[in-house]
Amino acid sequence: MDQQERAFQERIDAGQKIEPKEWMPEGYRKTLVRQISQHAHSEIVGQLPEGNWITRAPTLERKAILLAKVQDEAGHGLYLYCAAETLGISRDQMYEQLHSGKAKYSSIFNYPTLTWADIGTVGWLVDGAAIMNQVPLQRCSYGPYARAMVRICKEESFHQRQGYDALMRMVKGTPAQKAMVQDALNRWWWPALMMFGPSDDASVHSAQSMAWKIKQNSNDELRQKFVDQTVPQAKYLGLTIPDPDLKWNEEKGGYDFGEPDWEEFFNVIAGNGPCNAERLNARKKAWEDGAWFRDGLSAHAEKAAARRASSKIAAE
Amino acid sequence: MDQQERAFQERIDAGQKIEPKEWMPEGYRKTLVRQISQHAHSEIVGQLPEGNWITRAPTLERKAILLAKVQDEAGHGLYLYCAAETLGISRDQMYEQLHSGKAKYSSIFNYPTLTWADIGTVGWLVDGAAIMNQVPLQRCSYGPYARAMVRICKEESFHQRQGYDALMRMVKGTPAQKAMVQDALNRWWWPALMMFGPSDDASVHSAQSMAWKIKQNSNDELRQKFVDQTVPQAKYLGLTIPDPDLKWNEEKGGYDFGEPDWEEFFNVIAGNGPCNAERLNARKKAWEDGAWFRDGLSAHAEKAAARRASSKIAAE
Amino acid sequence: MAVAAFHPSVSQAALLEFLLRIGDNALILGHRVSEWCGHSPALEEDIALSNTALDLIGQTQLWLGLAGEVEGKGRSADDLAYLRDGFDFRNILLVERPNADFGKTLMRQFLFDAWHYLLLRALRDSSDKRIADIAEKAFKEVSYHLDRSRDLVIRLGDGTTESHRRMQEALEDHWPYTGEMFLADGFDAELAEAGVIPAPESLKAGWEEIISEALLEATLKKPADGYMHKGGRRGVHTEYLGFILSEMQFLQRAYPGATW
Amino acid sequence: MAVAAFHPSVSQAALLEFLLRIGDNALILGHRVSEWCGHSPALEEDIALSNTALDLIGQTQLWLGLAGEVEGKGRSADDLAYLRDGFDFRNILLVERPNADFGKTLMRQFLFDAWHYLLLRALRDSSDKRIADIAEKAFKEVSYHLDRSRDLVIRLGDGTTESHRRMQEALEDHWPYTGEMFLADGFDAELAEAGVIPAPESLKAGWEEIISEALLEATLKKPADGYMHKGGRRGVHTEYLGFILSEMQFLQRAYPGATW
Repeated sequence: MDQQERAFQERIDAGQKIEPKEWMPEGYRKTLVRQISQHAHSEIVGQLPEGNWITRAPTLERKAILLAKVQDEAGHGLYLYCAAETLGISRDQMYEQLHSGKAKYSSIFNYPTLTWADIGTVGWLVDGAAIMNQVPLQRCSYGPYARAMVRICKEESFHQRQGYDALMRMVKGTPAQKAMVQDALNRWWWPALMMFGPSDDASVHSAQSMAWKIKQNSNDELRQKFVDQTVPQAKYLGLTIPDPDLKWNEEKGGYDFGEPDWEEFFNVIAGNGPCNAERLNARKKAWEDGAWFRDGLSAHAEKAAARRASSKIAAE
Repeated sequence: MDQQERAFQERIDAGQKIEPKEWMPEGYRKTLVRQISQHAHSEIVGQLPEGNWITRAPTLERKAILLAKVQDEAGHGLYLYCAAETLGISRDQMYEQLHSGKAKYSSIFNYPTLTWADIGTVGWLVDGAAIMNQVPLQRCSYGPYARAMVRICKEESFHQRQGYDALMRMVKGTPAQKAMVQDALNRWWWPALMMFGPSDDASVHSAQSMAWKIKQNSNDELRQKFVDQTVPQAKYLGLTIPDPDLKWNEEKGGYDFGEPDWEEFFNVIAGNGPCNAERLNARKKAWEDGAWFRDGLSAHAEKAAARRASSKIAAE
Repeated sequence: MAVAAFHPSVSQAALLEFLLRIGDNALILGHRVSEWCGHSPALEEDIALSNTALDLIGQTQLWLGLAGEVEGKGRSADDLAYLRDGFDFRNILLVERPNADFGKTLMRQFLFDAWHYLLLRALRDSSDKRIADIAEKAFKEVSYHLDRSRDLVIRLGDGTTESHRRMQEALEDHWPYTGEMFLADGFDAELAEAGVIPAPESLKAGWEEIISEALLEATLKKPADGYMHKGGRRGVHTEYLGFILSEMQFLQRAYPGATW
Repeated sequence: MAVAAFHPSVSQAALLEFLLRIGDNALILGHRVSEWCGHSPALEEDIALSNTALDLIGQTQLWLGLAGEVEGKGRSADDLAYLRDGFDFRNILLVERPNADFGKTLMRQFLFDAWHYLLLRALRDSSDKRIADIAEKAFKEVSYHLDRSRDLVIRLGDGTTESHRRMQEALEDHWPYTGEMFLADGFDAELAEAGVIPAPESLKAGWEEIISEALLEATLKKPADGYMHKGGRRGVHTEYLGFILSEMQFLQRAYPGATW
């Protein structure tokens, strides 16, 4: 480690924030670009499974809540792309990486939303797991990312509560509604646990990211925390977690639980999830179909600038 | 009138059929091409308003009946295009005339099918009016057209009965269903009366077509016949014809009835009906999107023919 | 539920009809706009469209809520949105037209916003305070919608050859559906007379001015006067509405009486 | 209604499950095919597609009718078609995939027909006579469907460069949805054991033969073995099914109890 790197690491160890124009190791920059852009892409792709139910939301109030949520997610995408841009990559470059398959997004969005209960469940479990991942990122060493996270976490907590509230209403409703919620939990439970990534032994980038304070907790730690938080919530809803191995472990003060199907996890990452093709194609189609729109706006901006310039000259 | 024309007219007067390869006046040929192709186009475009409800038919039985009906209509289109082709125009040429707006189709198909009751009503009134127009055409002087009509009329009568039957079921059902039928009648009654065309005074081609036995009855005669047949059917269904001027005229042994809104009629013909753009665009899109398919089949046929030819040479 | 009080000098039927018309416009346009969620050409547009849809759904809740009160049969805004069939909807045809490309969506929005803006501006002075209050809130939202859709129409009209072509085509496609905004029937006349609403035709000059100015700046050609479609305001719709409703109403229809 | 007699040596649950699976396949594919009505690339295709859809809907009536009998709760074929929500549908995912272009529609049909043909051929010898009778009728129809879809796949595969490209892409798109045809669970095992149905995996070799021969003639390249999607047979569908049902079931849901 050279002196510059050592000084950088000391600043991080001292809890200082790194800001855009400051020197940083290339690996730090690359790791952040990868992580922030993946996070941004997840917000954007994440609009699709929830957007799938906007036109079918069961009441005007639920429709409004869902619209506001999806709008927030697009907003999160915007902050995050901006944060990534401070590291010297453009939004268009990031899109290109998404569309070419080079950049990933969270695999959870490759699962389908099949009933209205899925919308509540996504809020409860998926936003819940996301918050668990993201709360420590508010203390991330990279300033713009940490600050974006503060705002995002606040909104995500709100979304999670709304999701839980929607499910609460349903489980207190008809038996068909309650069955719908249990079915949603059965389908989303394991994918939600997999959102924390494979066990730390299997995770590639963890150690360095921890040292750089880009990552602050291990995958298994966060997963355990999520299970411990979520199981009582499920009980309160009167639902059964679809895991026969789940039981309270007095000694560790947390739940023991079964192993997710990592083969499925790697399959979904490899492009074989239920909706990988649909999600990516939807984004690519939106981008390609919108080219004329973006080109039109650019052309107008150029014309307007030229007009301003020539009227300025004329006025002189 | 030259001798050939006189001989031609004498054959028609004697009730003989004219067949494809026989001599005929150019005007006779043109009139027939226009009429038969317009009739064929009507069958094809006519698939759209009914097809609009296939995926929403209320029972499996009704769905099957509607599918069979729409299939029959495509079949009628096929006979009629074949009949027109005997007059020296190709199907592709006729399509081109349809797509460019040069050839017309029955204006009735520019009205929307808004409820399931519209499907029954189209069967009852639209097929009913079509039959009234078409029955005399079974005796048309041009053989291929007359023979196509025999088959078509038989199927249309069947469709009309099925439409009436569907409405009968609905008026015997809930008040909401009966209201739906009355609403459909309110919207379709006048367009159905307009299917016979403007009053004969206003009709351009009538006299010559009558002499050539391409047309056998006046528009007003057929419209009167249709009203006289349909009013009792409406009464039997417990429906009200939306015409305050409708009343029985003992003296003429038929109903007096109000004047259709001919301004609307000419507007719809001019392209301003509720669905003109949708119908024509749907057909054009089907044709354009299907170009690769038709080209693929042609290319394969050529390859197959070439292979047969070369294997024949090899065998010699 | 007791029959709610309504404006003393107008008939309940006229008031109900008006509230359904304005509420259904917001509901159906909100539905169409929300179909874009996640599929628009730019992230900023995804955000703006969700926002527009959200405003329109919020307005729907207010207008249809008041409609239910005026009707006095205990029907909620949700009942009216989810449990009526197409022939009972009173929106104009323009708002149910398909999104098609983004240019058509924007043009539909602009043509509607300009009218909606003028209508709400006038409704702030309605002699019916409940209407004036809703209009006050909605007017602020819709002023912003209009700023946005007008701005985009101008920029795309005066953008590339391709964006100009698409916007001109969109304008011509939607134009025959704008006449319905200014039609009046007996209900309108009655309400206008009592100062509850502006006379529909009174908004036309202002609308034409907003449109003409924007089109000029957008280098787009205003279509010639011609045939205008109508029907939505009396429940005779296009074939599109039935499909919108089958989707929108699925849960309420499939699980009758459930609360969500 | 009395509980209908069912095959003495198999469970009612297994039999019902099988009947829903085969009936729902016919219903949902019939729905998809019928969406083409009036929109296909040639008049002959309009006729053929209506005919295929009609056959499939007819088969649905028979299979779901028998399912209702076996269930013994008085539910008709219409009740089963129109009043179940998505999670109770048992069709394979392949049949609910969107029509997309005509090439994808044809390829989906061919991949399905080849399997459907073999399944029905075997079901003609079912130890349950009611099933054998329906299969006998359906087999004739489906033999014709297969002749047609195979023929078109061959001609378009070996047509122009463009038609070849489209058919190859269609093949690759649908391929990961073919594995579900040959999956077996406890129900299948039980019914196969009793000779009611063929073991699903027993149809695979025959299917591969039909497919491979046709692809060879079509100059199309069979995709490599890879990941296969599943879920439909146990009620876990794609996002498409919900939209199909909201449209299909609208009238029965909106007018409960009405007869049509």
